[in-house]
Amino acid sequence: MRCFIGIDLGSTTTKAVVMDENLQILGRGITNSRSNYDTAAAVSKQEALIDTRLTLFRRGLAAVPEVAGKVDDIIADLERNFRHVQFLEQLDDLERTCVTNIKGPRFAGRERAVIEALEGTFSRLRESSAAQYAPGVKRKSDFFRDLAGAEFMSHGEAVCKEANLGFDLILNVYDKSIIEVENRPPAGDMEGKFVRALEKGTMTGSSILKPVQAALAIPLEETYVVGTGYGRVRLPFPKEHIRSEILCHGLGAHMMYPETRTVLDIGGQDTKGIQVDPVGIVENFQMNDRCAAGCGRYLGYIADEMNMGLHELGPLAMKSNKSVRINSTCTVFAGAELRDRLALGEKREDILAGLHRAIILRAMSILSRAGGVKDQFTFTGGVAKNEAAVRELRKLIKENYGDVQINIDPDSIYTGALGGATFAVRAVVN
Amino acid sequence: MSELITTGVDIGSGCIKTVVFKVNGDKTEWLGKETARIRNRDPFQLTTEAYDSMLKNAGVNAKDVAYVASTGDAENLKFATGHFYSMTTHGRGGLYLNPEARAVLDIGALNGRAIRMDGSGKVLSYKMTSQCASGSGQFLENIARYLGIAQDEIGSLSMKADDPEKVSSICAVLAETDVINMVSRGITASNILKGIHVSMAVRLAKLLKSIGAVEGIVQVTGGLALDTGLVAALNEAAEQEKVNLVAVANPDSIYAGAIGAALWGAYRHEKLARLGQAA
Amino acid sequence: MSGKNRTVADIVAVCQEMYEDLNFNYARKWKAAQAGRKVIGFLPVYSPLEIIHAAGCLPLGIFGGGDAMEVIHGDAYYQSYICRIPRSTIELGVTNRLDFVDGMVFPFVCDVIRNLSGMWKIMFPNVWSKFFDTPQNFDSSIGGTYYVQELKEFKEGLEHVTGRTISDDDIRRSTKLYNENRRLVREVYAFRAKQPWLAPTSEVYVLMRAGLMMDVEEHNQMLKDYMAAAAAEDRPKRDNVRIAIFGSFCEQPPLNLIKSIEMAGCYIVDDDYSLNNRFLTVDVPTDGDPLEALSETYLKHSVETSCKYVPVEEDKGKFHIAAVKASGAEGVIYATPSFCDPALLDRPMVCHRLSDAGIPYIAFKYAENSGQMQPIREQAGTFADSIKLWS
Amino acid sequence: MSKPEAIKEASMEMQKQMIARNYDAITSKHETGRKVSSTFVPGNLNELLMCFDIVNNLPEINAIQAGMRKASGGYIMEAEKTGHSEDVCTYVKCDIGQMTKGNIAPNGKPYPNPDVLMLSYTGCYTFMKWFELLREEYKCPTLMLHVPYEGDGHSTQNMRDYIVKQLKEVVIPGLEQVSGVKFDIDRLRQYLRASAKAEDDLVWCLEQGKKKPSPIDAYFGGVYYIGPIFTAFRGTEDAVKYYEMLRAEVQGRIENHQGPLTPEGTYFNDQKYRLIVEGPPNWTNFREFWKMFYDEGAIVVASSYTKVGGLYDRGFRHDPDNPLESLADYCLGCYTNLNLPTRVDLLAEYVEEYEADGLLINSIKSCNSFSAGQLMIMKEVERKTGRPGAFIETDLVDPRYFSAANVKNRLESYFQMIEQKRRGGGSKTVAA
Ligand SMILES: Nc1ncnc2c1ncn2[C@@H]1O[C@H](COP(=O)(O)OP(=O)(O)O)[C@@H](O)[C@H]1O
Ligand SMILES: Nc1ncnc2c1ncn2[C@@H]1O[C@H](COP(=O)(O)OP(=O)(O)O)[C@@H](O)[C@H]1O
Ligand code: SF4
Ligand code: SF4
Ligand code: SF4
Repeated sequence: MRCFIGIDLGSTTTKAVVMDENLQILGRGITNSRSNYDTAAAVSKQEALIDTRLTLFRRGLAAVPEVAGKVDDIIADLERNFRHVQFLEQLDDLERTCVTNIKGPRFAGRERAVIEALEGTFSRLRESSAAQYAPGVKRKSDFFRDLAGAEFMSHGEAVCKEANLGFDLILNVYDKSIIEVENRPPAGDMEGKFVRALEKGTMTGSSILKPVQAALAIPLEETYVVGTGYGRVRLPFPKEHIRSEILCHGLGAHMMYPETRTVLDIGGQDTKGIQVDPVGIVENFQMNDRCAAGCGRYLGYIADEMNMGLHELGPLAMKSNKSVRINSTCTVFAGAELRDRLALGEKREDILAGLHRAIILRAMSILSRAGGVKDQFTFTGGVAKNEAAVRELRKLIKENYGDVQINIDPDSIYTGALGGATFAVRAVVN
Repeated sequence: MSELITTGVDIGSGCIKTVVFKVNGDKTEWLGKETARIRNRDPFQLTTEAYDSMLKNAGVNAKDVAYVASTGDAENLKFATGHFYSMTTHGRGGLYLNPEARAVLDIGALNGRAIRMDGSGKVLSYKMTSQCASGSGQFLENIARYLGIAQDEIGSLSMKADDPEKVSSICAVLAETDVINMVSRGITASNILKGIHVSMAVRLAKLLKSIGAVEGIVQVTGGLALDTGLVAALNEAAEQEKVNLVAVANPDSIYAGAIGAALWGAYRHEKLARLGQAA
Repeated sequence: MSGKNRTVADIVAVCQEMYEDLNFNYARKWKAAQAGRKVIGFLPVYSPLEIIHAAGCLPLGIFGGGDAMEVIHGDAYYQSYICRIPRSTIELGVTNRLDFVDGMVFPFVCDVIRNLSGMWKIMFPNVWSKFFDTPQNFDSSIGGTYYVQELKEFKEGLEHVTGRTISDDDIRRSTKLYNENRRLVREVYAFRAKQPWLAPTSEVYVLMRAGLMMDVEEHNQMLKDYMAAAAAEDRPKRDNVRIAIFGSFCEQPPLNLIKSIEMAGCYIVDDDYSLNNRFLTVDVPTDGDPLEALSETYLKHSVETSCKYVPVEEDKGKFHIAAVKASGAEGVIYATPSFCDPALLDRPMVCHRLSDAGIPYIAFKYAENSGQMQPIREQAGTFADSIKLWS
Repeated sequence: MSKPEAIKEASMEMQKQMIARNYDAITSKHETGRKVSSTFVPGNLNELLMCFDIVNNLPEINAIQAGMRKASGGYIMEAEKTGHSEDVCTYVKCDIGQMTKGNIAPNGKPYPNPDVLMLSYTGCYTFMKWFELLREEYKCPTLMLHVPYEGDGHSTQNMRDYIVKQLKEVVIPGLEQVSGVKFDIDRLRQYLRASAKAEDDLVWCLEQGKKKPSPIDAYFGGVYYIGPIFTAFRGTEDAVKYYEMLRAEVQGRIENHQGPLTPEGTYFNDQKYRLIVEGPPNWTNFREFWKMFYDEGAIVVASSYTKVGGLYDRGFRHDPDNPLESLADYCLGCYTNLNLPTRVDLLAEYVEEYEADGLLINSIKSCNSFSAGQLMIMKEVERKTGRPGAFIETDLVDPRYFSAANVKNRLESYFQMIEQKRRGGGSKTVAA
């Protein structure tokens, strides 16, 4: 079947959306943008194609009476197991890479001890991974780097302590290896992974194996790919396949909510305010200037500083009912301000609430600069996933612009890619 | 003039440093030192731990300390006798580490400070960077981690650069993306690190020049003094600017603030004692 | 209200409340108290308040939004490399906090305020807004002639706003009140310079700021009360150094910055904060033509500050050095708003003169909403250390 | 110089020679005994200085030259090292940095110290401090001509009188003293006559931007067209000849339905987007910047930067019959001396008159005079014309503030937006 793909190469994450020629979304994929944009684009595309397969399965299963009502569970199960297999494979790769990276004078005479520590750490990682992929568990992040990283820190530190070995040593090996692993182009054997995932699943039955295999057999043809986003100039596409991220965001938001007139996108290092007309054409836009203060990366720094996952910041800030006023939105200084405030005895959740407010205040300024907020208003980008940011935004929108409908789609991080995919369809179908 | 024990405590944004000294007139003897990374710890509690452990290792009894001098973010340190501000203490500490130095460049996790002083440690002029974290130690640390390079490898790698890549962005966050782009273009870690060092060095040289430090020895202090690549880049920047500055570091550079505090503490203690007698 | 019963804490509390009140309730109440009253806002640095007063209006000092205001719309009007005060002023405007203000005076300070005057015309077409340009030629026959005419047009503008004519006697009467105000302000400054531990700048500052928002006679009484009460306070003198602050003539620092400087071991014994009430350094004559009197005083007896031209090269910085001597300051902190061209372009010249005169100084920048005080404490503290340890 | 030389028209060559001759006159003052004045572009009194045989040196232009030669970055850093703030206008820092680095003119010879600083204080606050700073360095006489700002949108008789009085009592006696030449008002009249003639031709050329395709680029080309009138040549016969030549060239292109010549030597005929531009250009990356426009098919049909030395297209001419008064009016009417509502009206009129797709603002970090309020200008012009505006940020001569990727991103988005809007109605069907 014909697939139209939009890829949004962001500064922190790369997103892909697959569409069919009727502008129906088939699949979405995301990965973290890393030093190798080609790989990031390839991975996100592959993820989106995997997701497309899941959609096709879903369609296939819809015709199987035995599983009626259970399709969602089956798919979720399938996906979870698949992710787990994928995780374990990458973990093996990481361990192998780590071992080969133990070299140089800093390890002299300690190789054995380091290898043992690594083995210990990785075996704990493998054990604990099952729990991370258990049904109903919310994972800290979607990305291998974050998932493996967080666990590695806690297990690694413990293992090293027991072995009386400096943690810095194996942390360094890890830092070196994780980039290598991330930047390896994804291994091809997607279907094999699926079958393995299927075998692990609890729902093995011949009645579903068949539709699954049928879905696997549909060829996915990459008819047209459009690239956008921060790194678009580095995408391996010809110029006519590239669209400005502003236009893609505008169009993407329009596709999700045709009545939308104002779009706010807060990404890793830029914040955009966009006005679109009734047919999805951008009328006006503003972006942050050359200072990255108050963008998504800010939350990343804070999360690192607090040793928390990005996904955990919002929920903690939600516990606060009194926000501390934060003045410096400089991403880097935010960490220092945080410590200052903690030292003054402020509560973590209150400081966090203040930090979220600071980000949203910046965004409000950009919106104001772009011409204010009109009904309906759509919030997109990674930060839209953060409930505390959303809470502040809702408050401030109401105070400043009254009752406007605020749209936030759980998949809003894909807005740019969705716009790109729409452009791809237009390029061919029109 | 009697012998006395003083201590210096420097609470930084990344690191806590403590030292203990025996001072007798012009004679000083360094008895002990200790550092601790703050990383998500309560700095004051960490300070107490580091301080106690330092005294224990040095075999000094806490009640024998005549003056506990704090510096850095330590105005509220409970057990301090008195507080001196960072640039006062780094000037003195730099001079202790290198009696020839007439200027100090303190490069810490977030701020850079340039200090010019005379042979007695008296501060003549100074300036610090603030507000914007471009080109800070923290930034370098993040990049190094991203590149998978241990902190003590940065220097030697940077010195191996053959074609340093300019970092154009002035913002630490945007520069991070610059760096990612560089990696994707296949630029080596050496050249990237050197590029960052060069742009930091140019800014720091500017800072030095703006306080009138244009010749002689500059003692580099603070955590980044250990970064030999940065020190080398500083010297190159000085050469390019045709100023006669030589930047040198010392393995104990990170203690400069604490040392300065301890020594000024001794000075102040004597002065107070004298005043006490006079009164 | 009598001076004896009011404590320093009472007076400062009143001032602090006015200073923090971004809804300007004092001015709102003043206006509501009598039908037909008008309020005229003015920005830094200098406007002839006596004419506004003579028109029966309340001159209301608008000095930005400080650090308590969340600027949302103001940022939409300015790029990141422009100082804070115009954006917070616009925020005050668009959030209707100035909806009761009948006129706005934008005195000549710099291109930012100049352009703001036009923006105000576009945004608030029903408010009388006046760009008030003082001459940079200080010759009575040239700059003076021009200035008297400008003052006349200024007066006519006010007459138009209020619908009543302003007589020369009206202006003379108001001039007398403002002469007294300036005299008392000078006294408070002298009092502080003499015993800075009795009159900390964190108090004196809000006392002055409140004065630019209230009725002049009330403020005159308040100044007297404050001096009486402060003299009676029992406050210990600390081992601090004495410094003068320059460079802050327009956008005001947050109060926390003043407190941080004091905390770091400095007594502030002179400053150029909210200059309007010290802009003219002597009494304005109250005989003869009142506009000419204002003009002559401006030409011959006004402070040297960054928005004024210094015709003779040798005179540059003279004013600052004299102020340092007069207040007995041991050093100067030249603290300027970020992105403030007038102050920052002046800085090297004034600082050269300070060096030549052997006066130690340091320089740094701030914004009205600066939140990070650690670098400020560090710089001011080191400065204090250096004066304390070695001089 | 690794870059290929830009392809130039004959008028550009002529201008280049005029500039070179002026630099030679400046740097040879010790040989010729002529006096040199430093002064600014807006409100510059070139004809008056000519009456005293004074050579006119313009630090702003020197900064531009340094920017285009890619030397400004170093000068600015030099000035910052000696205590000048990062925040202030980079023209000033470029000038001061150049001074500390030997003060070499583009002809390779050192600039002599000026004999007088002619502080025409029009439309920009920074001018005052800039010359106070130079005065500190050169210790030479400084003549301040204070031109009041048109805060209420028009000049008044009081302002005019004030300027004329300063001319009579401060500027002219001061220049007589510096030069030793007696003032002759008839000489001034003669020069003003030449000015007016050149001004007529300039206006004609600028107004050809209304044609489609436009035979001129009123921004990137415009900065060349205004060169002589705005600097040391207004009032000279050279300038008269230059504008005759320019006019003939523009006429030639109109006849051939040609656009302006790009530095690459091709005529820019395929003009897809017509823009009005507000704000000065960036000089450090001038050609790269220009290329971003013509590569995408964007032509600038009118700009405000070509009005910083006077709004001749709105009717003002130097007037030999009222010499001093017309100098006063000229000073008052420079673009940056106009209040904001007037600037908005002017730009909105340009959008309509030149049938532009919209207003693009190049906001300059250095220049509060231009930049403070531009966001509002954009909004107002959009509101008045219903056509979209766009905003980019660069600097004049500080290369650190030119981020090519950033500017390109915004420009492309803007052009694609105009494009999409144009097709808007037609392809509605696609957005299901
Ligand atoms: N689940 C999440 N919860 C909270 N914040 C998130 C989440 N996912 C992403 N983010 C935030 O979104 C940012 C990335 O947003 P994105 O739109 O992908 O940016 P870009 O397009 O620049 O890569 C991250 O820096 C992070 O702060
Ligand atoms: N060996 C090293 N090489 C390079 N940088 C180092 C090294 N050791 C410490 N640092 C850096 O020094 C910084 C801490 O310096 P310090 O002077 O203690 O700063 P602060 O006083 O602000 O805490 C950290 O950012 C760390 O990255
Ligand atoms: S303030 Fe922070 S975020 Fe902004 S430019 Fe500086 S380092 Fe970047
Ligand atoms: S702070 Fe400076 S730049 Fe800003 S408005 Fe005031 S005088 Fe102008
Ligand atoms: S501020 Fe603007 S007008 Fe003034 S000198 Fe600088 S660039 Fe020119």
